[in-house]
Amino acid sequence: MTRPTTSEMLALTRQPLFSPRMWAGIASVAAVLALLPLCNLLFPAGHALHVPAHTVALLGKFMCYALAALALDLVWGYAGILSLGHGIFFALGGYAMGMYLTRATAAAAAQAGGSGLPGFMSFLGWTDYPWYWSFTEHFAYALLLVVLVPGLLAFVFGYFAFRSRIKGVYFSIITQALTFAAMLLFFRNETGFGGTNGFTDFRSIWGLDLTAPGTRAALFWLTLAVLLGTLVLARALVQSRYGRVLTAVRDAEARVRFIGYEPLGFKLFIWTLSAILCGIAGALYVPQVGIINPSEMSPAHSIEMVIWVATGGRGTLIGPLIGAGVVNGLKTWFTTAMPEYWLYALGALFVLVTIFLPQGIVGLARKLLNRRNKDKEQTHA
Amino acid sequence: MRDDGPTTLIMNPEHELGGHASYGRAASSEVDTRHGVILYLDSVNVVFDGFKAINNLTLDIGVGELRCIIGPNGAGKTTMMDIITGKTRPSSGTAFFGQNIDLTTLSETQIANAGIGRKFQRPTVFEAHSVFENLELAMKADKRVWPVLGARLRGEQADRIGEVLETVGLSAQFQRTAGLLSHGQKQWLEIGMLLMQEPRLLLLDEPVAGMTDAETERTGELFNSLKGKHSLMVVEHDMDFVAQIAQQGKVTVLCEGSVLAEGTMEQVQNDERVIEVYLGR
Amino acid sequence: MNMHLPIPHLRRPLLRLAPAWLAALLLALVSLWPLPGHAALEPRTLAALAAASNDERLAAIGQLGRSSDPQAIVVLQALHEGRLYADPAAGQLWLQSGAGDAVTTADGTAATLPETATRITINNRLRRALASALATAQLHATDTATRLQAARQLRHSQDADLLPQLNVALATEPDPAVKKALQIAVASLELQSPDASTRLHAVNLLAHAQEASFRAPLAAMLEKNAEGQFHEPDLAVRTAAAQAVQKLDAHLKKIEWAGNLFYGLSLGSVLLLAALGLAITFGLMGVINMAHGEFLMIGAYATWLVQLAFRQWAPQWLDWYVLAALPVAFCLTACVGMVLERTVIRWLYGRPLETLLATWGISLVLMQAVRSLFGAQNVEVANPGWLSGGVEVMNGLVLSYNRLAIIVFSLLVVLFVWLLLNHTRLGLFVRSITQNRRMADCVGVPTGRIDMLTFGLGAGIAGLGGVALSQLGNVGPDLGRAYIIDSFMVVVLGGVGQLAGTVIAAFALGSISKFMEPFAGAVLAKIAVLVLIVLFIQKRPQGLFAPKGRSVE
Amino acid sequence: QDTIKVGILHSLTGTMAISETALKDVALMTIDEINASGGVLGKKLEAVVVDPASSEPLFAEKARELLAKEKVAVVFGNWTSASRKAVLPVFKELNGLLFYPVQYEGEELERNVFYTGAAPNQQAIPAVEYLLSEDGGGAKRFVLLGTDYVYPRTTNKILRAFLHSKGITDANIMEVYTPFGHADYQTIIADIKRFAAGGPTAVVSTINGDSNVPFYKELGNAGLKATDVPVVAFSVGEEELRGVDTKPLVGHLAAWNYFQSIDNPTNAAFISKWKAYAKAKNLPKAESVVTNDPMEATYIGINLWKQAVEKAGSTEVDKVIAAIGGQSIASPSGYTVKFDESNHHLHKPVYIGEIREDGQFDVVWKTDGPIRAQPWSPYLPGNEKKSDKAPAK
Amino acid sequence: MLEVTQIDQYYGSSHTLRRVSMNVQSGECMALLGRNGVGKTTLLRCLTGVLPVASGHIHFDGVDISKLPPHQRAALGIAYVPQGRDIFARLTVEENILMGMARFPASKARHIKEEVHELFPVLKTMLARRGGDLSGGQQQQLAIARALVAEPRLIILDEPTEGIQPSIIKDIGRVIQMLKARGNIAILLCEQYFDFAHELADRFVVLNRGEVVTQGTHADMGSEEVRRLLAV
Ligand SMILES: Nc1ncnc2c1ncn2[C@@H]1O[C@H](COP(=O)(O)OP(=O)(O)OP(=O)(O)O)[C@@H](O)[C@H]1O
Ligand SMILES: Nc1ncnc2c1ncn2[C@@H]1O[C@H](COP(=O)(O)OP(=O)(O)OP(=O)(O)O)[C@@H](O)[C@H]1O
Ligand SMILES: [Mg+2]
Ligand SMILES: [Mg+2]
Repeated sequence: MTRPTTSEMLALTRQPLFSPRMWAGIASVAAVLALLPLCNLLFPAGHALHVPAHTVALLGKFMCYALAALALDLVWGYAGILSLGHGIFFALGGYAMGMYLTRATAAAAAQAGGSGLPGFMSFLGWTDYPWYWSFTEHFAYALLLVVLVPGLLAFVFGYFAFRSRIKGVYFSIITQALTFAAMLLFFRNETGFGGTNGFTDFRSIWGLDLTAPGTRAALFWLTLAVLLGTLVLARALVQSRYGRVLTAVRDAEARVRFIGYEPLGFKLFIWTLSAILCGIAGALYVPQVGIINPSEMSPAHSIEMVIWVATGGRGTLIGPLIGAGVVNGLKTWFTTAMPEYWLYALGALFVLVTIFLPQGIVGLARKLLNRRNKDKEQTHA
Repeated sequence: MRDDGPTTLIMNPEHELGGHASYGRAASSEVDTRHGVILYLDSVNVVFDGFKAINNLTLDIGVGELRCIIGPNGAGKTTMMDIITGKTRPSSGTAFFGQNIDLTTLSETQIANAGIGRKFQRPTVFEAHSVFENLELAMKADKRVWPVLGARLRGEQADRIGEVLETVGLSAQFQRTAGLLSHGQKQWLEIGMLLMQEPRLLLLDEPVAGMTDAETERTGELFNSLKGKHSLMVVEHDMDFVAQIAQQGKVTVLCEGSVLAEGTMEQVQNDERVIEVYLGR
Repeated sequence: MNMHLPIPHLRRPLLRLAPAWLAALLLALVSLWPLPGHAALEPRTLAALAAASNDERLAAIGQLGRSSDPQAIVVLQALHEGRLYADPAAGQLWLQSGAGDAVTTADGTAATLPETATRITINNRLRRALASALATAQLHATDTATRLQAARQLRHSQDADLLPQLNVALATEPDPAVKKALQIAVASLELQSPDASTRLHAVNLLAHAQEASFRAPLAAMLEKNAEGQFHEPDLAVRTAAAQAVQKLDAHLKKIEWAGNLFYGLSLGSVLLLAALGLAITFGLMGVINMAHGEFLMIGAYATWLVQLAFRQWAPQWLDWYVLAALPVAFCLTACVGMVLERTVIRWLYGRPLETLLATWGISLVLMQAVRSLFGAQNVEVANPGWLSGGVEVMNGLVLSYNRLAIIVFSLLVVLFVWLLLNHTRLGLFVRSITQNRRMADCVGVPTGRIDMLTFGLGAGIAGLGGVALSQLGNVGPDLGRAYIIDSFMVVVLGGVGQLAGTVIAAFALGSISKFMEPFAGAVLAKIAVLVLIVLFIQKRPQGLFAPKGRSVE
Repeated sequence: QDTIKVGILHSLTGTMAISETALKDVALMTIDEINASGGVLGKKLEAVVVDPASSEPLFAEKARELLAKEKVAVVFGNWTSASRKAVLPVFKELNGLLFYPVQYEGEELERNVFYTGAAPNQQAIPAVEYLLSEDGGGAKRFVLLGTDYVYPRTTNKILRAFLHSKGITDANIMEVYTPFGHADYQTIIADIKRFAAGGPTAVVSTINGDSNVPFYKELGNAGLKATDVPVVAFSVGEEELRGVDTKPLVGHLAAWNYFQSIDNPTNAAFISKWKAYAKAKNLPKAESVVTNDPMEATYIGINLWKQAVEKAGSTEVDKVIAAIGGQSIASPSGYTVKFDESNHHLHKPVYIGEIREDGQFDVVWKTDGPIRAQPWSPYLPGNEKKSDKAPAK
Repeated sequence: MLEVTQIDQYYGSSHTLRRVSMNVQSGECMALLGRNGVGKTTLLRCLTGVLPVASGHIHFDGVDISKLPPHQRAALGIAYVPQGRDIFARLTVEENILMGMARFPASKARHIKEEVHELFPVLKTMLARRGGDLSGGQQQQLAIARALVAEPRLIILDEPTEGIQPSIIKDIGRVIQMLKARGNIAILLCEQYFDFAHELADRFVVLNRGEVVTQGTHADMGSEEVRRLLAV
């Protein structure tokens, strides 16, 4: 038996974040994405290289979904915590941003003679913003809320749930209950978040006109940057020892305790991080899509997020990104191309993916790659 | 082929017991073993829906001692380990680690960090991780979230993993996924993990089940080499193995949840009651 | 211009607002052609039934109600049931018989309905007057039940003109129950009597009637008017009224409490039926079955189809279609379930989370399939006669028959499932397969077949649930989505794989919601229940009936 | 380019499909009809149907797609207020044109939107007025029952103010809300019963979609008849009643601007066209299709748009908007309805109908003629300042 | 009775069994020996049908069973005591034993034979306890009992003595002797405990790296060659 050398073993733990090929892939996709808004800005409509604005808007939205999917994959793929309620974090982040945007709109309207309150508030007969809206006119504070509100909720909820050792479907179902309850709460007008209609009709962000192509491009690039940053961070995280402890917790939580790790903290960290990322995704989503309402908290929406991850390949980081893109892309395409039959196509897709691609799309890609590599090796040999 | 055998495991001074403050946040104070005893169990009882699994069990283990525990199936040996490691709470009685650490109030994690390591009766390893990662995870270190987040494997730590890999004979498999190991290999891996933890007290539940005779013997040598520096509690049904490691040390026979007999291997082997309930004729 | 609308199944012309000229003409014509034979039914009165002004028609109805002619009731009844036609051209009224298409003139001679005749429509105000009039006319019916019905009906009448007739009826009434009802009706009118002792007598009578509707007039007596004077001048009457109100309030509290209990049980049984199938497919087999809701839906659509079939081929048995729907729904959903199991689910055992994805896909397909087949709209499932209406208990609490039936039915289904799982080997095999599929196979359990049967059973039970749900709510493609979350909550709250847990959780959730609803409102109650579930799971992380022992870690 | 693209933005899947699918079909039928009679400005209309799947963000996305990618001249669509609010910014940004066919809560007036459904004063207020009248039962107490979202809340707020103006005090008003999809009305009906014991009571229901069936079933089984406590509903029409056993509902009311049972030649033609279309296209349950108010509103909306385009001589949005005010058409409701010159709403007649056993309505009351919409309800404080002219660009 | 010819098995790309051939006759006990990880358990799993074979054939009573699913093999009378016990953890001990009779019709599988209780008296006292609660050794006894009640014609035992107290090991030895004596059961015993195997086996095969390296009769078992193959 040959004993592995120290350096061999160290090399094993200090793998590069991504393989060079992966880096190249990510970089090229990112570059293409980054160019799209430029093509939109620089080339006039009708030019061969012109990218229509709605395509940019669409991809911006997909990237927000991808970010949420990535966040979900961190907890589901690596910590085995299936959340059927991640929509709540997405929505809370979105609402935090929406509050800022709504106030900006209301303030602009006030200059034109409006009451300075959003319509739904004046309608309720309120004369001033309720306390929980304080300071939301400041962008920085809104950003803080984007991180803090989902993070805090996740922390508190997670702390009690993980402390009670709630696991598996029990956890999944209470997250579902949580988001469902929140949705009902936000449906109410009195809650002060615009009821079913939610927030819409945003005009400006940070003094910039939201409908201006330049602002849109900036938001797009910001989303792309956050997405890439998160991908790298997530990769670093799951490759670290922390990541390994996490997967150990996923596979054998009790055993982990006996070697001296307390799973509570490990789960709580990733859970809170995931919620925050999801909140950021929501915050990026709102100005680009132009609406946030309680339907984002509907259980079905959270289930859809899970499905993006599963379709792409859970526990793979790249998978959720692809899954979110593919599922939503198909949905966009189908709902126009075959508005009455698209559910069959989408439903069938989900069934087929689970049966034939247990590791999702990424799993399939890996299989194909492996086969090709093997073929190559064989031809070399 | 290895020629230095288990001796590679002899710890370098840095790993010496008590050399470091305990890492885990659990043990606020170092375990106090001034009386020379590392584990006290005093009139412990465990009842499972009316069934008395442990019945007024009193037992103590000295520092550096290797104690063999034998006893019929269902005598309560595994349950006793469950109590020591915090998996099961006793209905009554006390369990102390050293003089100062009350095990009945601590969580599994705290107990592990206080310095008690355990190998389970059925080998339980992290199946999705490689052999190497299993050992790395078990390695003695600060196991709280923030330190782990920043942790990187240092050269000497890798060396140590290499040593243990060799000791348990899994060097060639170090990159393999643990779930794919055979039963016996998993047993070895778990022993390796236990060694990585560098606990003061090792609890070993049937460590040689599923090993070949040759391997059993090697395991015996390994345990003998640990004796003195660590305290060990070994549960086994393989009498030859028990005889090999017990040597002149004490062997405790549990039966129906309490101590039936105690003494050297020779004494208990000739005890009529032990033959009656356990060894058979 | 009058258009004849081409609605094939409607033989009679669609009605419309009778223009004023039409009524005037009718009036004139009717007076020209006196109705032969029945002097008692004045043509003028009859004609007024089709008048443009509702006041005129009300007066006519009142007159007919007091008329002693038996044909008056027939006419009123026809009007009430929308079977009375008028024809401006002929100046004549026609009655369509209740059963078929036979048509008579107002005096009862057979005739044919002319094309130009239009149905006389009524509104709620007339309907109310008609009910009163019919009741008055029926005070002397030979059938005791009819008389009782009539007396009850008149309890709420405010029409003081009725007093003499009521008193006549009271004097001749032999049946004590009817008598009591009549007394109460009289008393409610006598509250307005100028005579204090009459009023006192009335108040005392009403105090025992234990009926909510008398609270308002009694309480009004205790109030002061603008000048600071009591509406009821007499002190004794006031004291009696105060006592009566108190008594009534106590009774109302009791009813409310009993009501909540019943509503809770009823909601619980609905939740139970919705969740029971899931308790098998998810609880026992470990399939996170997102298509469960669609199984419920299929069951409900099966009910609808059976109803259609009965309407088509066996209208005389229509009332029993629900019973026939049970086996049909069970088999249909079970078949769908088994097909899905064999084609999709069976590849996914041991990968529970993937089942979520696949069954979600299935649910989308099933939902859209129903939309394509039967349209996106709800379909109509009627309660059969024996499941319509309810029985009134405690003088004010109505227990509707469909809900009572569903409570009983849910318990029967639970019993059935319990027997099947605990007294056949199926249950043992199913449990063994979920615990260790490979070993179960090795000891000789035909895992494939058992899986298929069990999934079919779970689906079939969901189908039965669908039949029950169709009797309460809408039947549409989205039916399943409305119940899927609740179903999962129930199963998880009870403890996955624990039948008893599911039952208890369902009833507990039902009762908690219903006891909370009166003071929190439906929305907050729902939110509160969800939050309670979250909190409860903290206390019992494995549900109500957590599995115990070494093997669960 | 020899066709004019027209967007149809109705949910064909998801919870709203139940109501919106029929509107899509009516729109297609109307477009077919227009094409058959020569199209608009000599060009054929080409319908672009998309499915926003009952999801508001998807509504916004699809609206953008229709306007920016498909470059449609006009969009007919939306049902819920939330979805309308979601697409508004898109229509404003891209200067599109939306025809919205459903009765709604008002409090909105947008340059790019034309409302062919009723504002509250064209539906809710007349209905309550009727209930207060002797013929309507002279109700003294009111239950305002709704699903907990914006439309019911707003409508009820307006109604409460209106009732106050009629001398009905808060003690005689009970306001109850249920969550979406609520299916258990036992408690609420018991409460209504108790409340109704205090005097003549009427229920004003703004219950949404799927909850209606369980509500009416429970109502019938609890023995509350229309003669005891009439219920007037604002979102129950012929289409919804197709899914209900109507026998126990006879006498309950609905207020709309159109009923299928209204007898006039235009309506007869409309109905028969629809039936023929349903049969020809093999729509599910084609033999029993019905028409209803939003369908009629869709139908006249498309026709009015056509007229405006022809008047403007162009499909350009700005020109069409300028041309549309004052356009009128003989509608199936029996009147010639016209677009107001300034407020983007139609002048519509109001009918109150009582449910019949066959699922149709008997009209029991109606306004003398079309009435003008008040998008900003005068019963809400603060609205007096608001201009009821649609804003200019 | 059992005839294994040239079977191959792969875990992914690793070739675990290489052209393994062996046979077991009725009334004899065949010992399967080998170091850790050589593929013993894998071979047994192939025989029970848990793992598919890539090539080669398995004949049982002359019937080719290499493609049958496990429950059909069980129906033919193959019982299996797996390594790691595989007790149904949340079924009671009684139900666990009844599961052993799953291949019989329900009417034949209501009661547990007294024989089993005599052999493993502890189980009798624990019939109502959950299988998963038992101690390791008790579970092993339960697994053996479960296999015995199936009245098998071939019983496959994967390290049956693991974790069992010495006296009961002796009992199990006696049971195997008794089964052998009946003459109508074939026994395939995979065992690390050499002395135990030696005592019972009529014949043996030794596996190494998935290959049969030696085989022989009881007499050859103590040979130096065998010992070398089993040493580390
Ligand atoms: N959670 C539990 N519920 C019920 N009984 C239990 C539970 N845990 C253990 N027991 C019982 O307690 C007794 C002691 O079990 P334990 O596992 O400690 O025995 P052991 O001495 O380790 O035996 P072995 O040598 O067979 O491993 C056994 O009879 C077992 O059935
Ligand atoms: N599921 C699996 N996938 C891949 N390799 C596996 C798998 N299971 C076992 N192996 C490998 O196959 C080889 C044979 O394993 P097997 O379990 O058959 O060994 P064994 O002879 O029974 O050993 P032991 O005596 O330890 O039980 C081992 O090297 C093991 O690591
Ligand atoms: Mg043990
Ligand atoms: Mg093995």
